[in-house]
Amino acid sequence: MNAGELLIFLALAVPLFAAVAIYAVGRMPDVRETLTIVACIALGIVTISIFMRVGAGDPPVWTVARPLAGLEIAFRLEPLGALFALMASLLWGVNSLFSIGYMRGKREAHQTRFYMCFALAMFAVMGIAMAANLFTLFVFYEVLTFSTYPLVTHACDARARKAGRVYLATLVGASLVLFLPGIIGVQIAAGSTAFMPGGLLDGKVSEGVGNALLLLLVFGSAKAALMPLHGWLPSAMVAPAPVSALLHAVAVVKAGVFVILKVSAYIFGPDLISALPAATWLLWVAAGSIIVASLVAMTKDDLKSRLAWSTVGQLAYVTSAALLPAATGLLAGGLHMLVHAFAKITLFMCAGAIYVATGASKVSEMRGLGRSMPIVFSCFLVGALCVIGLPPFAGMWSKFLLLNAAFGTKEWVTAAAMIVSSLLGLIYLAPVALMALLQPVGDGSPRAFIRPDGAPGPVVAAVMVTAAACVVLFVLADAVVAYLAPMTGRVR
Amino acid sequence: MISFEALHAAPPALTAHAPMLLVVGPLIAACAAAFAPTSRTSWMISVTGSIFAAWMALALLGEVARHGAVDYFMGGFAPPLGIAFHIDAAGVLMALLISSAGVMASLYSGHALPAEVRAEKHTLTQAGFLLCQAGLLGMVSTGDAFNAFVFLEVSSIGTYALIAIGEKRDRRALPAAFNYLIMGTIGATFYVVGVGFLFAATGTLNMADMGARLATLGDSSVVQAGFAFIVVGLGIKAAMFPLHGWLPGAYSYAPSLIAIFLAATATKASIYLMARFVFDVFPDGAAFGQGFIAWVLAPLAGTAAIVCSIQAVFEKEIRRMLAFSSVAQVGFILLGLSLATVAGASAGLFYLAAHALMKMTLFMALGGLAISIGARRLDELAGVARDAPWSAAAFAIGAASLAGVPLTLGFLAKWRLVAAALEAGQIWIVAVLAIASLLTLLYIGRMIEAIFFRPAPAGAPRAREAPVGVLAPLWILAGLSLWFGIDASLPEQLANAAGQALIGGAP
Amino acid sequence: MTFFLSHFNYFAVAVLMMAGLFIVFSSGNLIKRTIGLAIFQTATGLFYISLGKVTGGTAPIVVEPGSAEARELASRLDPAYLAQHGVDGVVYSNPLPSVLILTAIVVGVATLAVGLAIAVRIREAYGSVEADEIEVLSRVESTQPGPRA
Amino acid sequence: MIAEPTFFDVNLAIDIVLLVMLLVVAGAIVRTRSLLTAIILFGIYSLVSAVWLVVMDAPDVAFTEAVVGAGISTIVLLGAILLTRGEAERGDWRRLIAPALVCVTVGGVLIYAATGLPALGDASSPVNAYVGRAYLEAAPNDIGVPNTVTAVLASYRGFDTFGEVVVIFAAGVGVALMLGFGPRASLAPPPQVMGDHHVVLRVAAKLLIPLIALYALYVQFHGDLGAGGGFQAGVIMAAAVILHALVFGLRETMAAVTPKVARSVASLGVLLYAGVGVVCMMNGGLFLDYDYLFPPHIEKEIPGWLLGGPESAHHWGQHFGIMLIELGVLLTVAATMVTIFYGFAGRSVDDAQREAKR
Repeated sequence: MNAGELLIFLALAVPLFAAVAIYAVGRMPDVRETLTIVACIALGIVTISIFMRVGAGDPPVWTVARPLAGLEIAFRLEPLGALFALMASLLWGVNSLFSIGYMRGKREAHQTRFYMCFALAMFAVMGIAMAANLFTLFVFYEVLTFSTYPLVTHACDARARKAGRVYLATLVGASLVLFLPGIIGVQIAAGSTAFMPGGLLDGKVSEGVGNALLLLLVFGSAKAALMPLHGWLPSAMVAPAPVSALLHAVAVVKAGVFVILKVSAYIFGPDLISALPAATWLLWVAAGSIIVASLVAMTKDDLKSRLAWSTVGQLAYVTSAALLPAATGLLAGGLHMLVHAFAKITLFMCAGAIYVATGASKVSEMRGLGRSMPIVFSCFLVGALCVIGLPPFAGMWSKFLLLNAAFGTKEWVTAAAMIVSSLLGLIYLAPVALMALLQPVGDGSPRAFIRPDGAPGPVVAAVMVTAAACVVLFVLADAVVAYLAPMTGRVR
Repeated sequence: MISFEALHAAPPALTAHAPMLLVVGPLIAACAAAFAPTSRTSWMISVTGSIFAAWMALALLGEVARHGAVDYFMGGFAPPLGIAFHIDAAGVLMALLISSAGVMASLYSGHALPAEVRAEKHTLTQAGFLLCQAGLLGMVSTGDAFNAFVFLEVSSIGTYALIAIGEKRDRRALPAAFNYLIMGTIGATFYVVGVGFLFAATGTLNMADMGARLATLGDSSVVQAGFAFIVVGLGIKAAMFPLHGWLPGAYSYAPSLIAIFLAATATKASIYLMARFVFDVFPDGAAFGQGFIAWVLAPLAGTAAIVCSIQAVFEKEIRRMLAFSSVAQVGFILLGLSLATVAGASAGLFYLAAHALMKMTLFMALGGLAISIGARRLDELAGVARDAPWSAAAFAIGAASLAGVPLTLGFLAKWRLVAAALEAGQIWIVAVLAIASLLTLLYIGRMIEAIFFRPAPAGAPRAREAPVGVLAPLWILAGLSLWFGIDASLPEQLANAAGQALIGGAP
Repeated sequence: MTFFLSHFNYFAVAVLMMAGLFIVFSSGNLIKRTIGLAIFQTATGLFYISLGKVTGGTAPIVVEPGSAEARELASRLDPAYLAQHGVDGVVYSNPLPSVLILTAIVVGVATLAVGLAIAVRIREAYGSVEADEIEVLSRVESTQPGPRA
Repeated sequence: MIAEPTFFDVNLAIDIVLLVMLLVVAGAIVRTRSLLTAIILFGIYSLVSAVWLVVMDAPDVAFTEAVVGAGISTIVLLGAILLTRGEAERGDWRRLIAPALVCVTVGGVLIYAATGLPALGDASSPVNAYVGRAYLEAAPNDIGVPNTVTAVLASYRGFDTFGEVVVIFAAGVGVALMLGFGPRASLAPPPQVMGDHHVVLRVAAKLLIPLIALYALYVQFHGDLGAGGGFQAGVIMAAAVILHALVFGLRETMAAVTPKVARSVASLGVLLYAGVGVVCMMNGGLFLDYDYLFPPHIEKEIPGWLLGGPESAHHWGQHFGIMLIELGVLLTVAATMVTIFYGFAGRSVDDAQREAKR
């Protein structure tokens, strides 16, 4: 086992081992939580070294098994995957910090199962990020679905079970009925499912087959919540806040758009995507998704629900980026995936912090609350502006690149949808923080904390870290784009 | 790649007679078991007989890999005068499957039988089990159409009574067995009538000879009727939708030893025999046969896959759920075979083997879980995973494989089916498979939820973990499901050669 | 008419099979169903035997060539027919269907015995051999747990 | 055009008359609701078809049909209705529609196919001109027994017959599993009765039973030459035991031939059959290739008179092999029939209730 293989092994083994160990020490909360943090740090170190190696042009590769001829369990890193792995492992750390505060603050039940499933989900995310072919990716994609199911149904009540059923039915259903046949179709058309820079299918399929496969694979990746397969996401809001933060920022939805980016870049390749009419159809669907989601978000009073609908729209941005007939779209999509992850996790953790401190979950209950929780609401504002795409936050760059690509390829529908949705975002996201911070409530007394000392320390710390990242990424955006450049298949 | 050519499992003197010993070995063991003084002795005879058959099947595997199909002339008379055994790569696959299922089931029976069958009946139960096994092995190895009927009856007559002795635990076993007897006998008689028509048209009973003569004779009303009767007759035995009515009862109320063995093998042997008639005996390219496959067999198989999966979803008794699932899975296998391509046939046979493995695991695990608390309905199994974690874990593995979870054999089997269907351009089959797989997930989900995630109701009887004698074969099966899920080269190679033999005619 | 007469055996066999099947499917009484099954199986035997009949043939028990019996048999037949279809100067009916049907009859009686044995046990367990009553009585079972080991 | 032999028409007339009788009997079975009537009609059906089989030049089958259909089947059926109920319930006519449709469909396919079959008695049909004729030509030289049916049954297709014996054995196992165990009220010592009304029967039976057994042996060994063989002989042998049980009581018979012995003899018959095959195999032949039954050095030592003169020396293996396997058939069939009879005869309604309570 060489160094590259070892790194891949560790990236998978650390969270898996953490899951087992968390189960084993489940009766000792302190040990359990220490273990989680240690695992986060270890995984962070591993993903950073992977990230460095990929940047240095020496990507780790590992072929594990070959169940059938032409079907391999194999891993190979490329820039997008390395970035995804790094992002996920870092946010896992932040989210764990937040979870510890939140779960203890709310005295939730089944905490061991919660942490264990979190670790398992990370294991799956690592597998998805590093997969060398669609088959391996599919395997971990399913692991991710099943490992997050107990998180969605954490509350164990009827509403949670219903949400869980919708969650499983949509995700598993789409992956079996659409994604898997798509994968098998790729296997038959190309004799392999490996990710190839420049596109595996490029020049190997007719237009009809290419259209069919693109539709199957994009809709099959239902974790990306492209309409009409978005229903699971808002209903999964019954989960505790850390779960929402993980699902809607780090693991599940990002895995979905990651898959679409990978498929677009490495299975079809920019050239084939430009040639396929299905890509244009999907762009229209995505544009519709963006607008509808933004409009629905405006009508939601529940803060988490509003954020969820906003996520549906933002994911459609990345999907559009992946399908634009220009290689630069892929880079913009990668950057937006990263930026939105940091921004949205900030927003969700803020929502969680507000809930754990005051029990308020509706936007209308939060007027003037910012006076008592200035840090949390400031961070919320940072996240909101980042999502909307205003400077000096990283969201500006990704939206700029996206619009640039859309205009450059004369995809006016996409461009228009993005502009309109940003304006709508200004209406439904920014005022939440602004009203809480600026305007005192009628009788002047903000809602009392249900906890004596407000939000727990780890929760606030976590929120601050990610909010800061939104600013830092504003500076680093160019470096990220340069790092991702090889995925377009063009020689650097 | 594994080299089967180098496999010399038995000394040449035995290998030369392996096709016959494969069948006669268990038969002799059956007689010996009927003689046996104690239950223990008969169990040991049963295990020995099954292992002997498996050994002979292994010897044949090497032989077929080296020389192609093996022929054995009973009584030294060459066909068409004599009865010949004809075992090609597909036959070897079936023989290996049936005999190894026999080994597992007989190992399991050592501990399970006393709980389910009265002690004085043990020796005869083992004898009946060996007869059933020998009959199935004979069915897949013989090259003579009428001889196949005789072995069909050997296996069936043993089976009827074995199902009926499930009455000790559930008296519904009796009507179920009677119903199976009626339907099975009608099926077998239809088969004889069909063979009679082909005999009338060709004058021979040897299947290869029949095929050769039919190829020159062409189509006629006699041949068409023969085809119809054979397919319907074997379709009843194979539980082909809508002729499957007997199966849920037969599988649900039989003693678990029998349910395990039948679920793994009984319908499979009939499917294989039917496939041999459809592909080897009936003339290639006959419009009648092709139309039948495309417009009757495949749609019925697809309907079975969906309708019976739905029935399984709404069923309350857990063994009936598994039984309905078996009918649906027969639909999967037939869908693969109905593609009539080499890829389709090998995918179908691959699925057949995979399904045998996972259904055995499930029925065996259920035997371990349900017997100690006398559970029939799914809700009575709530929370048994806490009391019997090892059996429950094996059940979960079998269930995962049945549902087609990646990294299990079941996933690869489904993968190959879908790939074969796409290759043949049959998109609707892909759609049917996808929908049926979803339904499978639903009922598997119900089982797993009940066993693992639902708390046991207060005051419910506590399950006991199965003894080691049950857990050992159970975990061998579960382990194989996992191992083949990661490296399926062994079953794949067998299935590829078998599909080639079934469709291509060569080796 | 000639065609009808020369195929009468097959038509009769078809009707007998239908009668047997009809008893099996229409009767609710288990004993009667086994009788129907036996008729169905026997009819199959008649079908095979009809196939093996040879005009002017004798039972397939070899007659010593040249013996008085052989000459007597030969004298009844047209010499050209005899030369074409005879074996050593005698026309025999086909032995093969007889062999097959001997086996089938044995299988039939075996099935009958096992079927009736099960029917007797059903009567003992349910107090009835009528399919409808058994079905009603069986519904009780699905609502109660089985015996524990 | 083949000359139609003159007596054919007579034969055809008998054939048609018998078939019409069969149809009538079958129709009566369909209509009757009394199970006893149905069983008796079924016995008649078997006897008529046995006669028909003789007309069709199949005396072996006719013999078997007579002993099985009219004999054993009837006994078993009667035994079964004694333990159940004698009358079938009247069904609703609407429930006959679906079965009728199924039967009409099946019948339609059968008749459609029948129109394509060769005429009855066609000597050049594939069935009669190909393998069937080949047996007639090859058997005298290969096997050397006059009854070609026996030659095919025991040698060419000896493996089928082996399977058939196994089927019978399996039926014995099945019936024993169902009915063979548990206490029997009928096996308790008989109550003291005043006088013996059956003395004539007993004396007659004592005379008849050895005669029946002797006749069974005759049928057994005559099988090579004419109609008969192990199967028919086995059933007749079983009839001797059954007669003993009917006259002297089941308890006496079971003491003489215990159920365990009967089951063991049944499996012994199968073992004997298989053993012959294995011996052939060990001597260098294939399974059941009787030519290899005697190794050459032993074959030389066999005195000629034992198996018929030196001119048939090359058939000794076949002769002896057929004899042995027919013996195996006899043992299994007789013992299994006795086992089946014990199963049905040994029960009473009391036993049933006791069994249900266990």
